[in-house]
Amino acid sequence: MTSTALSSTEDDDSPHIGPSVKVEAAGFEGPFDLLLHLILNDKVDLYEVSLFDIVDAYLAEVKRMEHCDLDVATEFLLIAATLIDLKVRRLLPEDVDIDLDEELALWEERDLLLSRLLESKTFKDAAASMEQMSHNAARVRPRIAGLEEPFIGLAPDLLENSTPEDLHKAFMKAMQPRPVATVGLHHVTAVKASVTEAIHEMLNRLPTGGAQTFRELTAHVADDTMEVVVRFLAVLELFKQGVVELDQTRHLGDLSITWVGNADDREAALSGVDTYEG
Amino acid sequence: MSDDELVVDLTDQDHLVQLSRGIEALVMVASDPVPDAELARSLDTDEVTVRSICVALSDSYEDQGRGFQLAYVAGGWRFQSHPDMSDVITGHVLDGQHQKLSPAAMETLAIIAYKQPISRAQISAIRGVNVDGVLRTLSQRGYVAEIGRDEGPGQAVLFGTTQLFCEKLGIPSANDLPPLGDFVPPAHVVEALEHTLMAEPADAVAGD
Amino acid sequence: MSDDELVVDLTDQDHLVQLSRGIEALVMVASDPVPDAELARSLDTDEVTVRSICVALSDSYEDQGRGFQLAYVAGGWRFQSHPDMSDVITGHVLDGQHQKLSPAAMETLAIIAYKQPISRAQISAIRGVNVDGVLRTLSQRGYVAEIGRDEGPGQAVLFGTTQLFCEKLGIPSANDLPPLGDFVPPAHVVEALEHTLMAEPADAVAGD
Repeated sequence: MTSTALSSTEDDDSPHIGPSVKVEAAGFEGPFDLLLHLILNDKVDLYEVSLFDIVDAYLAEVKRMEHCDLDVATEFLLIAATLIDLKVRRLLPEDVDIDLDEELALWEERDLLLSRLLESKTFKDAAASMEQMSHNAARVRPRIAGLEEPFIGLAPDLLENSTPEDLHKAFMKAMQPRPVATVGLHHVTAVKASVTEAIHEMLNRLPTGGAQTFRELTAHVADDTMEVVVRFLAVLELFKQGVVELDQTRHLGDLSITWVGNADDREAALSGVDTYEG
Repeated sequence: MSDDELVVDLTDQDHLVQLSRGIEALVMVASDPVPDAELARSLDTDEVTVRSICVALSDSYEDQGRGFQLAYVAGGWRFQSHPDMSDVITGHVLDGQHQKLSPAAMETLAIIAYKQPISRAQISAIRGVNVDGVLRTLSQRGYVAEIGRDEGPGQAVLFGTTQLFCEKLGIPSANDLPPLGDFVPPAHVVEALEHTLMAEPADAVAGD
Repeated sequence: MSDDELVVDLTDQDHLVQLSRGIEALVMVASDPVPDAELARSLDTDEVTVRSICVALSDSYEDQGRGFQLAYVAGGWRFQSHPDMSDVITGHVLDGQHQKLSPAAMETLAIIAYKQPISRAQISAIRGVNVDGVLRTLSQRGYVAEIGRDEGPGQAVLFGTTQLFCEKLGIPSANDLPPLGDFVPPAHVVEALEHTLMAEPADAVAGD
């Protein structure tokens, strides 16, 4: 077990890769860890961290991990692929014709990545707080002395009804190797339930009221990124099923959503939902 | 009923004192935290009374500057050394309890603590890595345990945190962790992440 | 000499308070009575001072009508329940609802039974958790006892099961427990058991 302190990512004797991105020599605990580190490490100039530097540093790091297991490598590579897509997209001039499906798929990937990064960061900070709590708790010792002699004799026999076989069983249990892996479904996302709910919400709002912008549809949850992301996924799902049309007149402009399905489609839309499980 | 009790409480100081002494004695000879219910049963009173006496006792030790505390940890009351005295105690009682968890183990533990019951695959999905080794360490340490099976076709083992975990954190139960919402990244971090992952050409971003 | 002390006592109240808190903390978490000399060493003071503070503390608990005492028993100081409270404790103990060997205690007992002689650190390493409390319960009950010392530099206490243990289980000796057959202990257990030079208990635990 490594003795690395939680804060180890903040001591920076590490070599520079790219102008503003640092990577430390220690191995990273997973793709989100690495990406978070690359983006958030340089806390002074957050906005100077460019996607290009991140992608390069990320790929360099992946390359260094020669002997990691296949599952881990796959996760790292999936994210690398998304990053490369994003980088390519940014290199393209604005007026190049882009297939809307591909564009949406890329956005979906990016938003999923973003939501997973946020989730990862949330638990990282929760872990830091738990670390502090356990540090504080370690400053006290519980009393363990137990019963005084005169009372011990009174106590019922703790081994009453125990048999040698019980002991044997307890021993085997104590020796048991702890549970090992059986399945490796590493792509289950934590947002599937709320996407379904978000589709419900969209189905209640879209069929009436004509074209609405995504901004309007998410105004009530605008300060909760996670909630906005799942609504975005919901819109994409409805688009995939052909019951809404999307229109965005300029990049980063408002996304306008128009209901083009009929009443029956509402039920169909729900039953056809892919939860993001694989 | 609570009216009756109130009358008893106010008029029968002696009874209260006896309950208070009984709690001190019972907790003193216990080797594990003693739940309210257990104290109430042994003292023939109710849990609300027990709890309010324990709080009062705990305050009195603190006010008197005692070197010990009465604390509610891992589902019950226990005597423990005062945190101020950690230097004195650490030199005295040496054991393996101070083993620090790796960052990976700590984060996995956080996910389990907040999302329990949770399966191995779900933890892996959140962490983006295989968590078998870490999970083994955590269950060997007794911080997490199997607490059930998923009802789905795979019948995946579901994990949760243990009493020992609560003890290590000095909290009554896993529900007493600070709300996860406290740790949702602040706006500037979210913005930084969004900004960096923005797929638009740099010009377009600047023009926004 | 006592004149000098008196001067110190009166001029350095803060120091006295800290010593007093230190004694409370140390005695509270100790599993056996703590001798004056040990308290004096831990607190960097002398035995006379320790003794006078202990007497003062003991008086203060009595004056406040606490349900516990600080008593000098078997060569050392310990907290214990107040004799007035013996009925409450007796009732609690006889009630017995909570008096059952926990699964953790059962596993620890089984490890000792099958692997004796074995040190505290080795048991901790196998169980992956600190076993002080459990071991305390088991020896109080007379199921296990010290049966020797490790020859290594740490001279760790080695535990084994007792005659009483065999009686309770209805077997002539611990050798008559159900055989383990061709059971091969897992690697971490072998490692823990091979690690006999237990000067540093923490090392053993770190092996997992």
